[in-house]
Amino acid sequence: MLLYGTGEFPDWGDPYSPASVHLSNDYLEKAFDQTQVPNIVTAVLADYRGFDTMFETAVIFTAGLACFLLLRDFREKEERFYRHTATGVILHVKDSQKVLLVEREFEHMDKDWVPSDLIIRTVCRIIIPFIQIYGLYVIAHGDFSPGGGFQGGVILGSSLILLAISYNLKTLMRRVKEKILGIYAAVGVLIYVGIAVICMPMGGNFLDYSKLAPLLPSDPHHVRALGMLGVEIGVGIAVTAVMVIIYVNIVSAGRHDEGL
Amino acid sequence: MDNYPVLIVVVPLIAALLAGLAVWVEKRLSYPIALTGLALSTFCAVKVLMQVIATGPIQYKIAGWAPPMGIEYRIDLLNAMVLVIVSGIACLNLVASFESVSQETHDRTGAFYSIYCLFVTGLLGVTATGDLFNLYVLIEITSLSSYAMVALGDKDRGPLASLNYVFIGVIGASFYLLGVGYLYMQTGSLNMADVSLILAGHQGSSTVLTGFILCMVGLWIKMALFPLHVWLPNAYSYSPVAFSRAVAPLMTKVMIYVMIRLMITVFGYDYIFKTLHFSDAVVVLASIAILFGGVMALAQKNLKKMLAYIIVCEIGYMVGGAWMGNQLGMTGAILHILNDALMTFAVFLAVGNMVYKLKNVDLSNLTGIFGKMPWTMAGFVIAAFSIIGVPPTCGFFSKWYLIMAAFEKGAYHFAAALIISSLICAVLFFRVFEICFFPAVSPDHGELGHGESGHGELGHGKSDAHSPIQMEEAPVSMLIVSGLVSLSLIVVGLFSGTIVNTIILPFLK
Amino acid sequence: MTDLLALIAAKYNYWLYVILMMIGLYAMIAKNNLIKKLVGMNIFQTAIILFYVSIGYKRDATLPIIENVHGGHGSVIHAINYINPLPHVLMLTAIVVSVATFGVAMALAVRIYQRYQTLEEDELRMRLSEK
Amino acid sequence: MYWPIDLIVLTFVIFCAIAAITVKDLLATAILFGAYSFMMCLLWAVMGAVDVAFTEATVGAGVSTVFFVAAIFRTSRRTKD
Repeated sequence: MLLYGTGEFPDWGDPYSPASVHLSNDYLEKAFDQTQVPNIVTAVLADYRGFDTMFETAVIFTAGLACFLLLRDFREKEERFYRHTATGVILHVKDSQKVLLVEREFEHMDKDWVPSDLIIRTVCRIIIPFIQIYGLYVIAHGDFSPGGGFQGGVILGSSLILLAISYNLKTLMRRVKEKILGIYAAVGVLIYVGIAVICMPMGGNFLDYSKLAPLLPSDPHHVRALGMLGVEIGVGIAVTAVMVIIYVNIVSAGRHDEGL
Repeated sequence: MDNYPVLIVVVPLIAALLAGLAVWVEKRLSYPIALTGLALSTFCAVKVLMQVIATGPIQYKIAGWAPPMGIEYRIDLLNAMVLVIVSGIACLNLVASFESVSQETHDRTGAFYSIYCLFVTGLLGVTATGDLFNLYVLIEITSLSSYAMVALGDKDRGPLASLNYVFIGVIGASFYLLGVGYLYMQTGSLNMADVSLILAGHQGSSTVLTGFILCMVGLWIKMALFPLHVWLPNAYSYSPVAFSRAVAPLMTKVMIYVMIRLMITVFGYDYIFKTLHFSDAVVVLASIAILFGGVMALAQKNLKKMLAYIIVCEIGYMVGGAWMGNQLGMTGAILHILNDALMTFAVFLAVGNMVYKLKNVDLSNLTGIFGKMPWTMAGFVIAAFSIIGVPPTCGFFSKWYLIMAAFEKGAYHFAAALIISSLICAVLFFRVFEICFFPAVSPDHGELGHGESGHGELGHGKSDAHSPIQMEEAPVSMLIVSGLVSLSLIVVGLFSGTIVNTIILPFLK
Repeated sequence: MTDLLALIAAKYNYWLYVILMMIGLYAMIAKNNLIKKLVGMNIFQTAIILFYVSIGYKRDATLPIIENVHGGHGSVIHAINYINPLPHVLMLTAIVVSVATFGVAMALAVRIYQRYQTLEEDELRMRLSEK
Repeated sequence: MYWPIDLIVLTFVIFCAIAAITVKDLLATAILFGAYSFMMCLLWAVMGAVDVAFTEATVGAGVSTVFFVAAIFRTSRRTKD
């Protein structure tokens, strides 16, 4: 039946097929003038169809919340965890010693545990900051090149996951508290919704960035682009937090103590 | 303020986010935040309904872009009615579920409220939107949150039921998305009004036909029409009560609304009933669904599961009515969305009260409950009468329209199925009444043994503790909501003529 | 015969999407392991994304990012030179939705495994009927 | 678009898809699935959907695979089909 429908498809790549003529030309020809954003995909994503993207972020938030709700298991909070936080007072100075301490305690907790390689660890420690900078770049530069809040958020999230994989889960959870993650996930989406809602008392419709002009210290011509940037940052924060939440909950089956 | 249409959807979203924040800051705040959000949303919905009745359809351009480029909300009478139903029922349910949520989800109540608000946001957004793709995104929000909540229910079977629901739900949503893709390919637009304008010139195209069938199949999976219903009974009966009370009346009805919206607004009567020739087949399918739902309901031992099969049966009513192809049928189907939402809600409220007290609603466990929970059972009886279709209650009127439509069309099998299923429902509910009315025969509880062994033992101990008959009512908030909704069944029944004349007939014109 | 070949050659992307979708659907229906089913689900979703991206493609057109942003301000943008951006936007959303679903489904799988110590469907059914 | 490359990528996509659902080791499934996503991403990049390709590279080949491995770590590698 699917193939039956294929029979009348316009040829692949036909520039005059209805799909590429009706609406897309409007987007292509007007988007830059109206929004000052050269990447039309971002322009359409965050402005013309910004409402979709808002709910897309809500979907992500839902997923994080769902994973938390399904797997999080508060029962077995071990005292070990506190001991770790106690050792982690000094940062960066005695890094190797701190790691050694963690390792010794880990061996009796987790029977699948394998000593991790020094090379992997060092390399990861060096590249993680670069990955994070790249993630930030992708978020901020989404207007001009491929990328945007979502991709950048995923990159940031995966840099944190890499930290968990190369060291261990506790190292990650010590640096990024669960509470912080939960709050960031909600705040990220709230930034998006907040920007959208502020447009209403300013006299516009929901999400109408152009009405933000009086609030922003810049050329009113660029105000839509700035609005999109704000929104992308919100998306980035939410996605980063949610990716880590999902990973942490799955890998430790909700205990947040041991895991890959 | 002309921002009401979007506020209906956005306020619950903000409430969900704030409730999600409150999980980490101050747990007790989640419930009031969620309640306020839903109440505000109901207020906006009522405002919008009144405005629509007064001045005709409202169009709201999101982000200020003109429709085919931006997303628009277009609220007409049908939308506005469904919005009021959804937000009202969601809000009332939240009022009733404070106790049962803290009983069932322990340390995670805050997250539960947050995800509940997201669920409602999704349903409201699906109803309000005028954009095909936006609809898909919102359907996904709804489904994701319901996957999570189904899994929270029964410790043993909840996750498995939920995972099966995920598979089938994803197939359904993907079919819908694919159908939208076919339409987009033919028209180049995603706005419903715009698409329907362009489609008028492509009546015979096979791409449009495929797109139409894919959309419909996707929605049928989501609403659990007969051969595609397998996920529904398990998912509904293993979920926590607070959630099944919301999902049972709302989810399927909203999907039926979407189907009617696509049929009327996007494809149009002419295309469906004149160009295509399978509307009769769909009516036959609906008749089978009705009979099958009824028969399966008879075979169930658990009250919740029995009601889940009755939902399968009710879906048959509405699909059949909508595909009948005449005005009476459509009127009946739309009126039945309202009525069925209310009566399913009423009956699930009563069941929720029972679950709160008894934990386990196998039929064998319900003996003598009339004496213990008279108010709950009064609500249950009214709701049951409405489902059977006894005249003063609202269930009667929509069935009347549906039967008239079937006779007008000459679809006697559908009329027969309707009548038979009403009889089956009557038998079913009187059996339940009988069990509930008479107290357990003797202290030895010999008749409890034939329940499912594990559950039976549990129920056994429970009813032993309460064997002297005494009032064991559910909390007052639950009772008040239950009474209110049961009352509304009769009120809506008495005013159904008004509803049809002010809302449904002007819409169908 | 040549007609058919021409048809396939002109639309091979659509054929590919149908094939992938069937693979995904087959895995979801016929496989016994829940994680395999999840893979099938993901393949199914990617097939649909492929379909949308194929709709958007235009021959001899470039990426939907406007060139010469700063220099050529007065120049007219010809839509025919750029690929249709709308399907890309839709698919970004769809990918996000699919990864969200995937995450939740994985969480469910872990829950099921915790409870039953297996992910094979027939064994699960056996455990359920034992009770 | 240079057609031999295209053909190779297409073949790989289908090959990876079939392999991912047939191998009997779930960890191998995870890796093959990552490869499948990556091939898909190449295909989309060729078709000019750079944003989609970028997302698929980060999500499909990156994070999904990690979730996958995490879930397998918590469950089991063994499967009967």
